[in-house]
Amino acid sequence: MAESATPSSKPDADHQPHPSHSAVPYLVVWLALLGLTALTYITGSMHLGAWALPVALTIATAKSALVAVIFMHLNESSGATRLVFATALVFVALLIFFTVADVATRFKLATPAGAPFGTERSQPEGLLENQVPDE
Amino acid sequence: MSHEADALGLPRGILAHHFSSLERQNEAMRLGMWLFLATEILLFAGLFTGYAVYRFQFPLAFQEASRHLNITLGTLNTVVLITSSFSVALSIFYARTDRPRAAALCLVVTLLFALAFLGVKAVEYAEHFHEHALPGKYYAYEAVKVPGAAMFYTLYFLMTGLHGVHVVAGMSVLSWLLWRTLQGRYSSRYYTGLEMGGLYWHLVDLVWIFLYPLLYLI
Amino acid sequence: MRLSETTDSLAGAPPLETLNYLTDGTTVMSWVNTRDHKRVGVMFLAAVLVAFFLGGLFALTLRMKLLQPGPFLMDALSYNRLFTLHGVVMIFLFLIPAIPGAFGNFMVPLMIGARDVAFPRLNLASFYLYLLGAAIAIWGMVHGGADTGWTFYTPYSSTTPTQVLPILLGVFVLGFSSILTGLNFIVTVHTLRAPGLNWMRMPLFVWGIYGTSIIQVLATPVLGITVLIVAVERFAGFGMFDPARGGDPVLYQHMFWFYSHPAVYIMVLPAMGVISETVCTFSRKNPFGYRAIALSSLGIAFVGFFTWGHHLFVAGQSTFDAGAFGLLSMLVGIFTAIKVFNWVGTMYRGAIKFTTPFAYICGFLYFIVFGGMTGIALATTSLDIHWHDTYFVVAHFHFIMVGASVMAFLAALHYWFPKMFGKTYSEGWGLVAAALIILGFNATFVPQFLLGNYGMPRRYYQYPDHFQALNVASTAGSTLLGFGFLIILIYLVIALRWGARCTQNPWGSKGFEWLSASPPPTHNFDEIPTITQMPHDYRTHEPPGVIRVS
Amino acid sequence: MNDFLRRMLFLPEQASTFARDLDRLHFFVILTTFVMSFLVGTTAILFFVRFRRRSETQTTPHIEPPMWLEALFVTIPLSFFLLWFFVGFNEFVRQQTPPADAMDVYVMGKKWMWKFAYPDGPNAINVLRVPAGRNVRLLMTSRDVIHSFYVPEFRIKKDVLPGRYTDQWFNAVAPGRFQILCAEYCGAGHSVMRGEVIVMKPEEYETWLALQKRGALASRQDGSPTEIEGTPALGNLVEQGKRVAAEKGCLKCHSIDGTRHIGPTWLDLYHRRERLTTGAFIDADEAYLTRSMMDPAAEIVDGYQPVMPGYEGKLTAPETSALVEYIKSLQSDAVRTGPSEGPSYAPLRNN
Repeated sequence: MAESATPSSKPDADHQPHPSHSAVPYLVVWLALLGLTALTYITGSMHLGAWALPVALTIATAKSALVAVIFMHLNESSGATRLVFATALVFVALLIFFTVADVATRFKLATPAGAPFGTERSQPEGLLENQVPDE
Repeated sequence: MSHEADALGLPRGILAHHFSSLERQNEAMRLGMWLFLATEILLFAGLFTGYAVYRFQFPLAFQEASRHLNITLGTLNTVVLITSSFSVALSIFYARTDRPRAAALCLVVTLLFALAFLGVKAVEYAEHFHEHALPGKYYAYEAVKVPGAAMFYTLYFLMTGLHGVHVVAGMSVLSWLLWRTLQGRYSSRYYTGLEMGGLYWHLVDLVWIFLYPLLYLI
Repeated sequence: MRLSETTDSLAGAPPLETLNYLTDGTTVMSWVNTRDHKRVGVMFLAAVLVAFFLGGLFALTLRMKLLQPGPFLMDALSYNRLFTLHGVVMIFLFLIPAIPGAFGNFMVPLMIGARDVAFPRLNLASFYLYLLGAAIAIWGMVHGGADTGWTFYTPYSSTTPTQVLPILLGVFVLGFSSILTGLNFIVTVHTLRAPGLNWMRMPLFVWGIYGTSIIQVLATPVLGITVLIVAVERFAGFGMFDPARGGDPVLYQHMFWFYSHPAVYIMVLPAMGVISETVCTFSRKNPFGYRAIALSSLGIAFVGFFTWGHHLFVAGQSTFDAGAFGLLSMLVGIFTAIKVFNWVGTMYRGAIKFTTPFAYICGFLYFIVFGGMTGIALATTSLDIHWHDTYFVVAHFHFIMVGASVMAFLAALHYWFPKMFGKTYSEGWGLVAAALIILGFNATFVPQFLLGNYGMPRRYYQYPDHFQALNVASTAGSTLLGFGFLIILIYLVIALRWGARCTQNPWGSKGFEWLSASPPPTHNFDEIPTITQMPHDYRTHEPPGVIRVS
Repeated sequence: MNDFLRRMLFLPEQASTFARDLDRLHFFVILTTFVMSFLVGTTAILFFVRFRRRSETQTTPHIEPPMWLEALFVTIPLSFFLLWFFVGFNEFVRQQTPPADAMDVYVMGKKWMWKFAYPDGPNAINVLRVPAGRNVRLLMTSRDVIHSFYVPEFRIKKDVLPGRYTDQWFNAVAPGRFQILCAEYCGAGHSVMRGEVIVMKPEEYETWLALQKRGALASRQDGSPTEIEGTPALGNLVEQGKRVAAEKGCLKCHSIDGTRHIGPTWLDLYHRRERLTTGAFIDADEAYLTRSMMDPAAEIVDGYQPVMPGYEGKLTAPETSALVEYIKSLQSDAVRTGPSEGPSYAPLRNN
């Protein structure tokens, strides 16, 4: 591009604000990830019932935090990047929270047991008593 | 106009004319990439929302259908993807420390793992086709006949499918980066391109880290 | 390449009439393959204007049909397609890209003292994605069009036999264009500000665009995945929203409005930015409450994400969600209110000159207060029950979209026309057109508020007879509105071709974009200015930035 | 005052117990809106008059608003908005919570008609009869796409969703007839998907209900068609025709209850004198009915679009004659009681 470049005397170190000197953290994270995978596999096959989801999600969050912070260098990123990531997560949480909250707090007849039921494209299965009669 | 690219002995065109320094430009690239990753996160968020809603509506169907997925293959794929993520991280590390050959080797390993991931996924898909455990109107899986099971498979295919598309996209990005690495474009002075590709690949991994428990484990 | 030429020419004594971005390369390729944010901006401007006139034509045809309560002029299916196209074209092809794509691209780098946006190639790509998306959508329109409305509600959109697929695909691609634009602006603002230009000195238009960009980046992907799912549902029968398979059509609405409510702010935040700039210039006054206006842009961008559920009050959403969203919706109004009061405050003790852009500012102020407050009224849960899906919503929506966004777009077009093209337009005709538009706008949409009160649902091809009088009034108004736009088109084209050459800063503005020549040279600044003041500091006559002495 | 404002704002009459309360809030909100936009607009104009530009080189002082003023800018609108919200939400919760003593009516939306059914009572198309002064809960669902049940005079509206139920209750204050509109876009017939609520005096309603039940029982004894799949229907020609009409999709465009739809209604169609688009009049006899099935575009009844596909080759001869018989059977001198001249009811569920 520009031919009229003037030499710069800036030291090279400027371009690497955070040189990392060792691959050990990556190795540790990798091992930790494998460990956590094993853990989630074990807890997953224990059929924990109501606890299965929170446990699995907690482990997944821990794993993704490791990936984001170490592998993706969030620990050495600028504030703006961290903010971007955090904001995205906040909005994901919002989307999921309000949508599920809607489904969870609808009036109880909204989707009676036996749904899916009666639309033009599939004939009703398991109709309730007092269901709107068909022609 | 001060221009550092030549002074640093970097290939032409690395530093664009409107940036005052390479450092600034790298920061811009990194921020841009993270913003792009944020859009990817929200893209998947739509499907996760769908998952959350239908799991709430059909808890038993989801548990039942989830148990019929091949958990061994799922776990294998998790390990494969985590390892590939690790090797990408290593690749960037080697590029940063001026070891381009090691960096390239790591990328090759990553690509192989990515292929393995797709292979395993293909095996799983073939199994589903065989069992007619297919989404929506094609659902005719004998083993799970609970209302809502079809929805589980719809979500399963949409989520893994979209993720698969990202794996393929990531592979092409990484192949290109591999080529550039072999050309010796990345060194301690400039490795941003590789870093961006790496970030993308880590995101693919990140999404899978959530897909794995949600689809296979509960 | 171009850059080296200009730098070379700067080496000697600069000629009086240096090359500007318009004259620097006149081949088609120099436009098609440009990296210059200003050229991309101009191309966006041309494209969105075409879209606007197309959409306007659709709107006028619709209003003509509505003169009669019964079948008239076209059949129901054509009518349904036409309002869908009106919506899709106006929203996705005009309102969303209009101010950010055209004026944002042009002005943001100039305002922050940068030579270009952070990723010029991505910027050009964003324009081509826009064209691609538009082409796909228009292809779909020509081959039958969709009859779903721009909201694409399932299961109607997944079952209707019309050409929904290409339109969905077009919207998907347009979404990407929008994301790239937004992403570019955020990075540009973060990394390319001139020395001395800290966040609290940034022009308010840039704040507006910055807030918009956040929404574009974070909301648009959700729309992308949503239309993608509908598309998959249509051609492959996956059934994610299909009630026959236990799917929940309301889930679609949640996901759709998670984008589309913030999208309203994509359309209106840049408009607010424009008003913030112009009101200062024409009042010759520093912004009253700069900090409040700037931060309320972020506030709107943020809170705008919490309020989507107020579109679902009667859609079968739970009472809990309705309450939560109703309460949160009240907060958005506050940020707009802060802005409005501060704009009016800016005029206090100013030196106001009544020009065409100022006429649009006045229109804007009135429309945004009325449109905004009817919006809050609509978000008042129980009132929404009667108004929902009636012409009241249509009127409110158009008050914000036309009354605010288009007014601001026109203000921007007139305000920056000399900056962009170096020409002056006819002030007299400008005021005539402005008067016609403001009058016609009121005549079009005030009757629609009343129609909504009266109980006329939207998207009605035929309507009960007692709605006719108000419909006729509205159609009459829309004709005036149409004439107004036509006049603008004519005198701007004339100005472009034969208009007098203007000075560098014809308004005497202290906005930073006027620091460069009008029209600006390709590289914007010979030397990046160091900003020494807030924007619009009219205490003195000094320019707001000084050239750095190196 | 209430009535004056209502008329000024073009609000329809207040026919349910919600209407008056809602309108009161409405007036408050709209008047505030008017006052606010008027104030802002006038202030801008006043400032323009007072602070005109006097010279082209004029400078202005730098003014920053004091903190208290910004606080005022926030708190004044916020307090209004919050007031609206709390009053409005209170009313909203009332509207969303049907009282325990409400009588149920089942509503089904379908392209493009409303069907109403009373628990173990009659069912009806497009006409909902309710007693005045009694709480009525509508339990609603849709057969195809989303519709929305809207009665402007009652100030009620609720989307009718396929695949699940929504509910809406109201209490109509006095006898009268009110239009039901579909407020959620649902396709070509969206704007003509209209019905009617007939609010009856409670005692008239009871009489009507009793009559309906008796009539329903009688029609049930006529014998219903056999439901064994694959065997030809055993019912008479009329029953067969009814089935054919449903299977071939005739009823998507032709109503059987007198309402105007995409095509002419079948009710009382036989021997009706119809004006064609050509201006000529015809007698809708068996021959015309058959012709218009085979080649519909040839003779279009005035006011309708030539949208019907030809059924030549798609209907067998027995099917055609069954359809004609069915149309002939649709005469409106069936059961009709109450003050309405509205359409009669389709018979009770029989499949």
